[in-house]
Amino acid sequence: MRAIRRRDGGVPLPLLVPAVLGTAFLVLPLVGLVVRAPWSGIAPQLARPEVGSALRLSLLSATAATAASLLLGVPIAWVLARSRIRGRSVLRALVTVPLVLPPVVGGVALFLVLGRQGILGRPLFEQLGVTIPFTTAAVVIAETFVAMPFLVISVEGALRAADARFEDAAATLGADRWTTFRRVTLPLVAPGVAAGAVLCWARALGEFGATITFAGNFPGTTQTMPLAVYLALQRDPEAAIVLSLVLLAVSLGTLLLLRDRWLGRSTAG
Amino acid sequence: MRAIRRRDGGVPLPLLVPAVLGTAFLVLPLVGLVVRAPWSGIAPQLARPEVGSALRLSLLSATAATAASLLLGVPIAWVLARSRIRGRSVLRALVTVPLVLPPVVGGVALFLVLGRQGILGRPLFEQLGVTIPFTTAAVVIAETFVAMPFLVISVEGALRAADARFEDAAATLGADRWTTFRRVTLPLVAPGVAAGAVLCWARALGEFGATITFAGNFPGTTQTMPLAVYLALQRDPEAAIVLSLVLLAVSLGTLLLLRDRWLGRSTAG
Amino acid sequence: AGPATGGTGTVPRSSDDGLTGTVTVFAAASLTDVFTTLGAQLERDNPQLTVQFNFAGSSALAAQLVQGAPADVFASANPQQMAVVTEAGLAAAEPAVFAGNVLEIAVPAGNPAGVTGLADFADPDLTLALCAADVPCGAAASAVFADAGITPRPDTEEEDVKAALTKVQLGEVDAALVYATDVRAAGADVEGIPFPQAEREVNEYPICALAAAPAPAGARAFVDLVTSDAGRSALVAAGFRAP
Amino acid sequence: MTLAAQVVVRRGPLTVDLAVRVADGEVLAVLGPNGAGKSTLLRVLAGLLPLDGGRVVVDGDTVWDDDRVHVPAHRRSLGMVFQDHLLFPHLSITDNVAFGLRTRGVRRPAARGTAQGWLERVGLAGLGDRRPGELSGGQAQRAALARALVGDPRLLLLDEPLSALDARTRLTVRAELRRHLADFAGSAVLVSHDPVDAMALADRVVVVEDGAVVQAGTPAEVARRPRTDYVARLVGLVLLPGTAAGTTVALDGGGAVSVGEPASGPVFAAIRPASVSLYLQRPAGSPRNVWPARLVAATPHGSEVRCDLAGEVPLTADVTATSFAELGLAPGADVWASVKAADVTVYTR
Amino acid sequence: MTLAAQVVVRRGPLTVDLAVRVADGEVLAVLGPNGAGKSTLLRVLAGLLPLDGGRVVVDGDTVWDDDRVHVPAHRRSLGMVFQDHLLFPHLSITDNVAFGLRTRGVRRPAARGTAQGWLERVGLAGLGDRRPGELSGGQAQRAALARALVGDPRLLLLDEPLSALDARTRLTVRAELRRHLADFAGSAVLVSHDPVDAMALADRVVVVEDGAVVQAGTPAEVARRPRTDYVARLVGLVLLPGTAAGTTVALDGGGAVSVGEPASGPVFAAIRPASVSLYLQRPAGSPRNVWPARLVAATPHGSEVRCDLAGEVPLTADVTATSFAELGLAPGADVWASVKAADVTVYTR
Ligand SMILES: Nc1ncnc2c1ncn2[C@@H]1O[C@H](COP(=O)(O)OP(=O)(O)OP(=O)(O)O)[C@@H](O)[C@H]1O
Ligand SMILES: Nc1ncnc2c1ncn2[C@@H]1O[C@H](COP(=O)(O)OP(=O)(O)OP(=O)(O)O)[C@@H](O)[C@H]1O
Ligand SMILES: [Mg+2]
Ligand SMILES: [Mg+2]
Repeated sequence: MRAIRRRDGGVPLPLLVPAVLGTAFLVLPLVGLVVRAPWSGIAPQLARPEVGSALRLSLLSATAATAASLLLGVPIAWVLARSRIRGRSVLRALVTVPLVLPPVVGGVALFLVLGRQGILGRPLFEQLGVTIPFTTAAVVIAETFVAMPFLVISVEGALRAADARFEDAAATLGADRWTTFRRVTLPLVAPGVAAGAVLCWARALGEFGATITFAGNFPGTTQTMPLAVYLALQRDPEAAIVLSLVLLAVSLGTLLLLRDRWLGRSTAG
Repeated sequence: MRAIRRRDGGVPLPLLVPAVLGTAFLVLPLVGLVVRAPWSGIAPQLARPEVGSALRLSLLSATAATAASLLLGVPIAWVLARSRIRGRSVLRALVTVPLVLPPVVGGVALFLVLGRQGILGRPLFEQLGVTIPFTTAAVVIAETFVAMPFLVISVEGALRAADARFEDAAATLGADRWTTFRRVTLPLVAPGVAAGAVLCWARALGEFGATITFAGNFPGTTQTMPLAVYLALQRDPEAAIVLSLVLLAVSLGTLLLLRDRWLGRSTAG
Repeated sequence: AGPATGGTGTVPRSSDDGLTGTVTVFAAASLTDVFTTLGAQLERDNPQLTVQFNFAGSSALAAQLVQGAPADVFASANPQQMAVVTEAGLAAAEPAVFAGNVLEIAVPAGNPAGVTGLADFADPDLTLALCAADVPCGAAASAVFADAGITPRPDTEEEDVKAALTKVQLGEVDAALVYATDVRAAGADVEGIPFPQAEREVNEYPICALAAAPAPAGARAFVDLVTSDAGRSALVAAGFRAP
Repeated sequence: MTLAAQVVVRRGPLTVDLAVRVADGEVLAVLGPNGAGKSTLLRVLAGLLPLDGGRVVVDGDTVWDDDRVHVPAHRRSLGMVFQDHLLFPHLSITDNVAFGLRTRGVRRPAARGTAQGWLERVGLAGLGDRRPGELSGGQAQRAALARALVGDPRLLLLDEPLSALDARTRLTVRAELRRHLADFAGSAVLVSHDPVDAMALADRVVVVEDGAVVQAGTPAEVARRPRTDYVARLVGLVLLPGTAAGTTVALDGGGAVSVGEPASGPVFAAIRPASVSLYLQRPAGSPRNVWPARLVAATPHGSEVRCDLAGEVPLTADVTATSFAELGLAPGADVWASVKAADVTVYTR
Repeated sequence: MTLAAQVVVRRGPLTVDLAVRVADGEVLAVLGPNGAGKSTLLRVLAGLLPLDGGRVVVDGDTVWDDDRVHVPAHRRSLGMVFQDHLLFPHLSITDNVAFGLRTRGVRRPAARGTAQGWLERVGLAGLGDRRPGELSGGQAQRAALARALVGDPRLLLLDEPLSALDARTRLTVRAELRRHLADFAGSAVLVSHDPVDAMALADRVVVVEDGAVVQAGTPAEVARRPRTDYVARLVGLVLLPGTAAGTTVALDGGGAVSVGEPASGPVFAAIRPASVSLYLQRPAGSPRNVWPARLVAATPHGSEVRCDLAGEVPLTADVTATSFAELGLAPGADVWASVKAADVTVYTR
């Protein structure tokens, strides 16, 4: 028995090596971007008013899309993981499909439903005079469509891993399934929901194809950061990199606020 | 006490309503696509040889990217959830960032590292004559870069939700941390890993921006389905819809193979 | 006012001061700089008028218009996507070609591979990017190569010009065939090599006011400005050809 | 409430097929060896496990019937202690105990107040703010008991509620539970391995083995006249089945026992280990039952030693530690065992 | 192996500060009330919980020392039964039991074979292919015990390994465990609430209360001369602290007891409940200790009734159910209690 130092981190080698490689793989390109960024030209880029409004719009719409996804997606995940409804695997496959759809086609598909000629969009326009495309609402809808499946799948995984016997215990204490869901199931799978919400938010923040198709690219109303980056790429690729770095910095800041304790149970020991 | 029917599915209303709404929101656009698709013209589209090769390449590269993500991403998730290494929240934020990066910028970032002029790519090219961009390997790399964070975050969520005391029990039985990981932790969080792999695979299958930027678009080598769809969109939007539906059908078929039992513990009761 | 409500809600009317309201222009992304300048000029001339742009790929814009997007003007980077719109009966008048664009060979600064002309695109040892045949610049490239009797050996068939150009800027391809305006916009990282066959395949940019325009007067004013001499000189300054 | 259940559940190779009946206000103890189906029965009574046959009737209404009727657990007025506690890990102990009140509409401060009262009663005052993970095993079990009792449910289902408690705490908690059950309008079903719990708390006892009821009755009846070896050992008797003719019982396993009261036909003869005496030589006294035996195991408990004997008649003897030492006994020793005929109870099988 | 540990761990408001020492081949029982720190001690000994002070020394080598040395659990040769079993839910029972062998390099068929042998020994033959979720509570506990014992670890840490077993199984598993511990070269630490387990299995006993050792010794010593109220109740005695002068002990709580053997200074007087007799009128016989008392609780167990008495001298009496009924006793009744002086044990504090 050789005595080793305590609190050595204790990451076994077969995990440490791929973890380091994987981290390098994900982080090195970012380092490349940061190194190559035209730092001298950054100030004028940031001073442009569209940048501020695009950033604000991006954060707002990604957050709204995450909220909408939580509201609609967590119940879907619950149905997939806990209900005895038939055809759950078909349902799961269907709600996963928007992940695979090229986002531009996703935008077209949204038009087919919510556009002025769309299944729901036409009566909405003709009866109420409401049009959805090309509004900020359309941005949120496009982002929700693309990002919600990430939330659904993560939360379903978390629900399946959670011990369902606590729900039995809640039932014996008089909690109906809804109360059980709110007071027991949801708190138990909170780390999984948090992970899903992070994925959903990040995906919504980076959304481009469906947004530019369904919501257009109007500064101040529908031009999110990825759209601004796209336009900058047309004009001045270095500016595009600067804008991406701004987006990165903001999302990094937000993610850093997600400290361990928000993500639930901490490390062993 | 009113007697109600058993096996009624038993989905409480506050969950059923949003679940139905959410499902409609995700599925209706697909229905729109299916309805609007030019079914008469579908046969000639499918007969084109590029479609077959693009589909094959998409499936192969998405699967390879998922395998690579599992290999590198699960260890990262373990480090985030279990190790006592400092700066874990910074690490988490950093590996999440590729989610937010506009994919085109992600492609640029990959060039900066692995391109002919890149940090690692240049020595690779100059010493060994190996170039990565414009090869199938580049497709896999681009997809892995974009999709791996989804796996990392889902698996971390699953690890945090898992009961770490089973790992204590394994330690008392002589299992070192690596054995414990393989034989206890990984099987326990299998549903979370499965969910993460689904997300990762689907995201890789739909990847467009980073692939076109870093790997280019050459039929047979680097042209995946999303690229084919995008090109078709320029020429003939209806053909693009048909191609997307082909992609959807294939991924739907694959996801349907993921029956409940693959996803681990089943429903309550 | 948002673009949609602005488009549908406020009906602009002519007054002695000039135009009022909001005119919404759907324009190809490659026109971003020139049109932004022209729009500002129109706003200066008509203080009550707001010009707002929706810049995206021409095909995306055409799809949006077909889906009933409320717009006043459509400026396409190629006649095909304009045809999508006119065939749907959305144009208010016959589209007018307001600019042209020709291909140029783009090489990284300093031309490290020593590319001299179109013939180098047949060299299998070079890393080369072309546009895919489905997009206008690719179609033009095919025509140019057919014309010159060269079989190109590209490593990648890009979806749009910018993707090809990005690779040149990063030095990842030795040469690409792109539009002259793109070479101009890319700045110092990219050098352009013009070639004679290019002039025979001029890519035309059509513009038209739309039938359902919420602000027809403003639409007309913008189209007039773009096709005016002032518009033309701004376009030429950005590297476009006069029609 | 009154409860009448006929429960048929298949569990792997075992089929649990039990009928139980609990009168209004009655406490029924369910005893039985590991894997007999006790927890399964409680889960069915709670409405958590579907029946493969039979039905559960509460106050005349069928609440669970194979595939047709099912009143879910949360619609019944239940309190349940699970064998592994299942305290909600994300709630404090107080909130765990208050949970049942909250779901029944009590406001938070009132519910927490009541919960704290219960925590005091089970000896957990001051631990209310902890999470379940921060309790010891016995503390967690008491919290689970408090959580089940709070709110006076009409049916209590207690699965070994005292097994993790230390001897002293068990006395006080058992007393608290007895006080509660005495005042309590509802009915209770208690699973336990400790016959003292059953005797102290239950009005009636049901003994379950291999999924079937093998004996039922008042605690005293069961303790006096056990009908299976398991029950006999539980209440500290040695059970010898045989056939009686007058004051002699011919044992099924061979040998015979003289008994005090005459009987006839198939009977059980029951012997208390304390009434078995051990000698090194054959005793020449009044006891009519004298057998040679070999000491196979000796377990000290308290001031006595429990001696397991093998021989024609398998017996267990309790002798004082002093005489055990004086006789110089050790496992493997050959001894003579004797029992007075008057000390052998006999009753029909 | 020999184990010497000085363990200091802060657990909320409680500081566990214990010294234990286990000789080679010795079995140490740790007794104590809920929350005393028994499980905490085992977790520290296993290397799963960091020390706030002190050290753990195994065979002369320090294996855990505050912040400096730490040999992780998997490098020691351990077998542990956790209070809540912690069987791996994704493995069959056989694979659970075989786990420790597999990690030590035994090939799968051999490991499974050995595991099946152990499952038979704990009475789980035939259940090896089930998942832990498909076992009853007692079956799961036996599987956990088999998992800890397999592979003959050098240190066994058993946290209430028999608590969920039914009375009969407990006898056989306890016997099996005793046989194993007797043959066993390593050392063992056993936590239990059942004094019989401790008496039957342990060479030495340590009693822990509130994180500190209050008594240590052989099982017989502890049983004969308990030093705290908790231990006294555990071994079934009533403990009265007082000051002796000759054959009279003036009790700290008031009153006096006559004892058989003269003593002096601070002493404990210990009385067995069975030697306390109850009367409705003041008895006029030989016993020198006669006190008026009120019956506060009566718990039947077996053929006897345990009576808790309040009065100047707090006592517990065991009377037969027959005489309890003949006296017509009920809680609240006023009685006279008497004990012969010779039945009172006295020993220095
Ligand atoms: N999910 C399951 N699938 C198959 N068999 C099961 C399952 N759960 C329990 N069993 C088996 O059913 C039988 C009854 O189990 P149950 O838990 O009711 O026993 P119990 O009487 O409570 O025992 P204990 O005293 O050990 O708690 C046991 O033999 C057990 O192995
Ligand atoms: N994680 C924790 N944080 C704070 N306090 C804890 C924690 N775990 C246990 N405790 C407290 O430490 C004390 C000792 O707990 P431990 O589990 O060692 O008791 P125990 O002697 O095993 O009791 P039992 O017989 O009930 O199992 C208890 O008072 C308990 O409430
Ligand atoms: Mg049970
Ligand atoms: Mg404990």
